[in-house]
Amino acid sequence: MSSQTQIFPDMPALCPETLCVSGLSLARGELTLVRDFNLDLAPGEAVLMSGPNGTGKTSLLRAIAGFIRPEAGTIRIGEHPPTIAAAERLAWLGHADGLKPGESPRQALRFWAAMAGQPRKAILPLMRALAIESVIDRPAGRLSRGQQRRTALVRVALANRPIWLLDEPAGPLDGGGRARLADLVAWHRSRGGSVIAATHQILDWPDARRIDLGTHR
Amino acid sequence: MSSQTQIFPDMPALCPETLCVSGLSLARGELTLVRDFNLDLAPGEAVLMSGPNGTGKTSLLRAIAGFIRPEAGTIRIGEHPPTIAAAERLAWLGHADGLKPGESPRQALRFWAAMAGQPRKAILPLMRALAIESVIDRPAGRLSRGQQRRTALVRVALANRPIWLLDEPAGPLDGGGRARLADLVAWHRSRGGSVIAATHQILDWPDARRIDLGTHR
Amino acid sequence: MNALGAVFAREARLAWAGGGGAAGPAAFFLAAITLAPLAIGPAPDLLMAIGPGIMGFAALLSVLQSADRLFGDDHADGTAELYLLSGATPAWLVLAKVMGQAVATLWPLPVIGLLGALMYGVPVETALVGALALLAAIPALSLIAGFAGALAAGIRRSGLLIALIATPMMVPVLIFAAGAGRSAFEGDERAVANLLLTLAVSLGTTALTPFGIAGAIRSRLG
Amino acid sequence: MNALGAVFAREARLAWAGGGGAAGPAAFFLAAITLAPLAIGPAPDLLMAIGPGIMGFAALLSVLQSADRLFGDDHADGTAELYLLSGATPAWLVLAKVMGQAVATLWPLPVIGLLGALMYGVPVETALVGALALLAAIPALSLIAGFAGALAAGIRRSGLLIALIATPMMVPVLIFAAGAGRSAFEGDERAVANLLLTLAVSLGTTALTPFGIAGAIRSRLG
Amino acid sequence: MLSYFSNPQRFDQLARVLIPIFGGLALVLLGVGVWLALFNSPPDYQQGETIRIMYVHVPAAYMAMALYVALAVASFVYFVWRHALADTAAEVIAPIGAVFTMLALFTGSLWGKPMWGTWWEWDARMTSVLVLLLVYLGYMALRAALEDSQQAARTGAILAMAGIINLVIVKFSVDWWSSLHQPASVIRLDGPTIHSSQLWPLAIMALAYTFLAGWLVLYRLRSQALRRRARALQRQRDQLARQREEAVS
Ligand code: HEM
Ligand SMILES: Nc1ncnc2c1ncn2[C@@H]1O[C@H](COP(=O)(O)OP(=O)(O)OP(=O)(O)O)[C@@H](O)[C@H]1O
Ligand SMILES: Nc1ncnc2c1ncn2[C@@H]1O[C@H](COP(=O)(O)OP(=O)(O)OP(=O)(O)O)[C@@H](O)[C@H]1O
Ligand SMILES: [Mg+2]
Ligand SMILES: [Mg+2]
Repeated sequence: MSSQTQIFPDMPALCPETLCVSGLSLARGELTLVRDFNLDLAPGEAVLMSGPNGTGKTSLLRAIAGFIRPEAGTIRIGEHPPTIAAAERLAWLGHADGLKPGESPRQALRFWAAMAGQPRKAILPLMRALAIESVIDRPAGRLSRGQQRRTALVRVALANRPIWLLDEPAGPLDGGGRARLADLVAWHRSRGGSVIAATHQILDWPDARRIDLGTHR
Repeated sequence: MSSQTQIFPDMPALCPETLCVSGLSLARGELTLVRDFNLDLAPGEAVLMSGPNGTGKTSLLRAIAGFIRPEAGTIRIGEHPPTIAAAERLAWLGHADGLKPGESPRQALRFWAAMAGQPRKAILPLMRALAIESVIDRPAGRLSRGQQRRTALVRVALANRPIWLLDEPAGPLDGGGRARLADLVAWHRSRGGSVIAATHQILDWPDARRIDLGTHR
Repeated sequence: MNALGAVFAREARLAWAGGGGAAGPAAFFLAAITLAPLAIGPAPDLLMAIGPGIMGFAALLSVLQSADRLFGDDHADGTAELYLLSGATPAWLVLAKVMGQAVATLWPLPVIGLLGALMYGVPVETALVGALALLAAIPALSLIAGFAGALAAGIRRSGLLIALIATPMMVPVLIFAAGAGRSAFEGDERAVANLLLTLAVSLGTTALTPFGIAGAIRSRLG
Repeated sequence: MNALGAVFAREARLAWAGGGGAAGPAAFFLAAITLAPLAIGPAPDLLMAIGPGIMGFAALLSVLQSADRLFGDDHADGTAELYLLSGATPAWLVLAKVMGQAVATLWPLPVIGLLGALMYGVPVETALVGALALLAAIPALSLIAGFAGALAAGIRRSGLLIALIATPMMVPVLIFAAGAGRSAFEGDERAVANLLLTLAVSLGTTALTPFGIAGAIRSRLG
Repeated sequence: MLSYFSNPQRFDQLARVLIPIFGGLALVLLGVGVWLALFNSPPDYQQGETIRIMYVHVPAAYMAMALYVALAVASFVYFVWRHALADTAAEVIAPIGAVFTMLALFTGSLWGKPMWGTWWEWDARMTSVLVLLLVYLGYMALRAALEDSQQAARTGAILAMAGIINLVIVKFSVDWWSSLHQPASVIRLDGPTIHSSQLWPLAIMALAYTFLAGWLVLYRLRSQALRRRARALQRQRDQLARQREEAVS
C-alpha cells in the first residue's frame, strides 16, 4: 500500500500478532456490562466498536489490556493472557493522553521511543503524518485538545507494536485529523498490524469490521 | 415549539440577552490566534463554530467568558464586558466536565441548582431528557465518558441562563446523545436562549449559523 | 439554601466523602507528634519544654497538608471556571469554601493538641491554653494555606511550593499561638495577650485573604 | 539508552522542569527548620538538644511532601497505564522512577541538614554525623513515601493518606537516623552502629518496596 | 509619570542615561565608604575592630528590605495598570533582593561569631531575615513554575503584594520576641543614638548599596526589555512572512 512509504519507510518491521477474546463477561460494581463476548482479530484487521454511552466499550478495551479482571471468559494475545509478557504486543490510547503539561511532544516522544526501544528518527515523520510538527517544542499543557490527541497518536505509532487499542481516538480531531488518522491506521495495517477502536464518530477505515456493542448485549 | 414542554415546562422564564463581539484579537504566547473577529448573537440564535485543531476555538470561548484578556477588541454581554455582573448571564461547558469523582450527579446537580438559585425539581426531568436518570446516584468517577458529559450538559441547562458557551459538547456522545443534545438546544432557543458551540462533529441544529474559524483567519 | 451556604455544605461533604474527613488532618497531626519524640529522644524535661511549641508546629503542618487539593482540584477538574461564572461574589465564595473544609476537618486539632501536650508531660493549664490558641489559630492557618494553594493550583508538586509560600505568612500566627502555650508554661502573664493576638491575626486574615484567594484563582485561569 | 535509564532521566528532568527541581524539598526543609524555633522558643540549650532530632524529622516531612505527585500524576494523566504496557519489569521501572526523583531533588537535604544543625548550635562533628545519617536514610524515606503515594494515587486529599500510611513505616529509619545524630551529640559510640543500621534499612527497603509499589499501581487501575 | 516611562522607547532612553550614572556613583561611593569604614573610622569602644563588619552588614540588611518594598510596589503598579515594564521590574528585582538578603545573613553571622560567640542565634531579627529569604525564594519559585508569562506576572504580583506582611514581621519581630539583637538605633523617632564617627561611613555605605542595587536593577531591566522587544519584532517578521506565503499560494 502506498501509505506505508508516505509515513515512515524505515520503521523496523512489525511482528504480527493475533488477539482472541472468547466468552468474555465483564462486570463493574453491580452491573454486568458485557456478556459472552467473542472477538478474533487477525494481523491486518481493524475493528470499529460503537455503542451507546455506558455500554462498556472502554471497559472492554481495558480488559483486553489487562487492567480489568473479567468475570468469565478468556483473552489471548498470541498465546498469552494479558500479562506483562503480552503487554509488549499492545499499544494503548485511553481517554487520557498520557502527556505531562510541562513536557513538549519532542521530549515526551523521545522518552517513549527509548521505552519501546525504537529509533528516535521515526518521531519527525510521524509528527508530520499527523500535521503537528509545528508544535513539537510547545509544552503539552498549552496544546489544544486536538493537538494533544494527535501527539498521543504519534506515541502509539512510535511504539511499533502489532495490536493497537484506541479509545475514542478521533473525539477531539478535526476533519483533516480524522483523515490522517485513517492513513496512519491503513499504514499500520499494511505492515501487518491490527486495531480495535471504540468510537462514536463515523470513521471510514476501508473494510474495517464494525461491532455494535449495544445490540450485542 | 414542542420540545419545550417535552423537557421541563415548569422552568422559570429566561431573561434573553445579546452578545456582541467586535474587532476581537487573541494571542497566546507568541502566537496571534484570532484577528479582528466579529460576532453578534441575538436571543434564540445558535452558532456552530468549527475549524482545524489549534485555530483558537477554545481560546475564543474562554475570552467570551472573561477568562482570557483579549489583545484588542471588545466583548459585550448585554451592556457589560465579561465581568462578574455579566457572568450571571453565561452557562459554561469546557473541555473538563467540572465533576468531582466522589460526587454523584444528584449531589452535584443539587449543588449547582442551589448556586444558580434554581429549583431542584428541574434536575430529574433534565436528567431524563439526556437519558441518564439511571446513573443519578453513581459516583461521577465511575461514569463512562459520555455519561459524564451528559451530566455536565444537565448542569448547563439547570443554570437557566440565556447564553450557553459549549466547547465540544458532543465529543464523547453517542448518536442518541447527539439527538438529545439537539433537542435540549432547541428547547433552550425556543425559550429565548442562545448558544455558541465549538465542535468537530456535524451537528444538525436547525438554522444554526456556521462559522469556520480556519477560513476566517 | 443560598449559594454560600451551598458552597460551605458541599465543601464539608467533599471533605468527608471518601472516608477521610476529619480523620485526615487529625491523623497527620497525631503521626507528627508521635514521630517527634522518636526523633528527639525520650528525655522528659526536654519533651515538656518543647511540648507547646511542637503542638503549634505540627498543627501548622497538618493544615498545610490539605492545602494543595483545596483549590488544585477545582483547577484541574474545571470547577474553578464554574465558580467564577456562578455569579456569587468570589471573595465570599472562597471564604465559604475554606471555612467549609476547615469546619469539617480541622476541629479535632485542638483536642489532639490538648491530649498530645499532656502526653509530652505539659501541665494541664498550659495544655489548655495551648489548645485554645490552636483553636484561635485555625482560621488564619487555613486561609493562608488556601491562599498559597490557590496561587499554586495545578502546578506539579505544588505541595512544596505551597509550603514555601505559606510558611512565611504563617509566622505571626505561629509565634503568637505557640507563644501563648509557652508563656503559660513559664507562668508568664503574657499568655492571655498572646491568645488575643492570635485571635486578632485570625480575624485580620479572615478579612483580607479571601480577596487574595479570589484574585489568585482568576489569575490562574488566564 | 535503555528503558530504565530513560525512566530515570525523565523523572529527573520532570522534577527540574517548571523551575522547582531541587529547590522544592530543600526549600521546604529550610522552611520547617526555620519555623520550629519560632514555635519552640529561642533558648539555645533547648535548641541544641533537639537539633539532630529536628533535622531527621524535617527531612522525613520534606520527602513526604512530594510523594503524592510522584505516582498520583501518572495515575491522573494516563501514564500509569502506559508504564504497565511498556514491557519493562514494573519493579525495576518504579525503582528507576523513585530514584530519578530522589537523585534530582533530595541531594540538598544532607547539606541543609548540616547547616541547619550548625544553626541550632550543634557541634560540628555531631552535625556531620547527622548529615551522613540523612544521606543514608534518603533511599528508604523516598521509597516508602513512593509506596504510600502509589497506594493512594488519585485519591482526593491523598497527601494526608500518604502521610498516614508512610509514617509508621518510616519509624525505624527515623529512629536510627536521628539516633545516629543524637548518639554523636551525647558522645556515645553507638553513632556508627546507628549509621550502619540506617544504611541497612535503606538497602532492605530498596530490595522490597519496588514490588509493593508495582503491585499498588496495578491494583489502582482495576 | 508612570505611564510616561512605561513607553518602551522612553524607558530605554532614560535607562541609557541612568545606568552609567548609577554605576559610577555606586563605584565612587563604595570606594569612599570602604575606605572610611576600614581605615578612617575609630574601632568601637565595646566591639573593637569587628565593628567594621557593621558597615557591610547594616546596608545589606536595609537593601534586603528596601528591595522587597520595590518589588511589592512594582507588582502593585503592574496589577493595577498592567504595565509590562513593571512586571519585568518585579521579575528582575527578586533575585537581586535575594542576594542582598543572603549577604545580610552571611555578614551578620560573621559578626555574630566574635560578638555573641555563635555563628547563628535564633534571635527574632535574624530569624525574620531568614524568613524574608524564604519569601524571595517562594516568589521566584512560583514565577518559575508558571509557564505562561501572563499568568506568572499576575499570580506573582498577587503573592508579592501579600508578602509585604513579612516586612512588618521583620520590623516588629524584635518586640514580639525576646531578642539579643540591637534594637533599632538609626531610624528612631528621637534621632539616631549612634556616634557620628560611625554614622557617616555607614550612611555613605548605605547610599553606595542603594546605587549598586539601582544599577543592577536598571541594567537587568533594560536587557530584559530589549529581549522582549526583539522577540516581538521576530514575531512580527514571522507573521509577515506567513501572510506573504498565504498571498502567494
Ligand atoms: C545573620 C545574622 C543577622 C541578621 C539577619 C541581621 C539583620 C539585621 C537587620 C534586618 C537589620 C536592619 C534593622 C533595621 O533597620 O531595623 C540589622 C541592623 C543591625 N544589625 Fe544585624 N543582623 C544579624 C547579625 C548581627 C550581629 C551579630 C550584630 C552585632 C552585634 C548586628 C548588629 C546590627 C546593628 C548594630 C544594626 C543597626 C541597627 C539599627 O540601626 O537599626 N547584627 N541587622
Ligand atoms: N465501579 C463501578 N460501579 C458501577 N458501575 C460502574 C463502575 N464502573 C463503571 N461503571 C458503569 O459501567 C458502564 C460502562 O462504562 P464504560 O466506560 O466502559 O462505557 P463506554 O461504552 O466506554 O461509554 P462511553 O461511550 O460513554 O465512553 C457505565 O454505565 C458506568 O456507569
Ligand atoms: N500559552 C501558549 N503559548 C503558545 N501557544 C499557545 C498557548 N496556549 C495555547 N496555545 C496555542 O494556541 C492555539 C489555540 O488553542 P485552542 O485550544 O484555542 O484551539 P482549538 O481551536 O480549541 O483547538 P482544538 O480543536 O484542538 O480544541 C493552539 O495552537 C495552541 O497550541
Ligand atoms: Mg468510553
Ligand atoms: Mg479546543
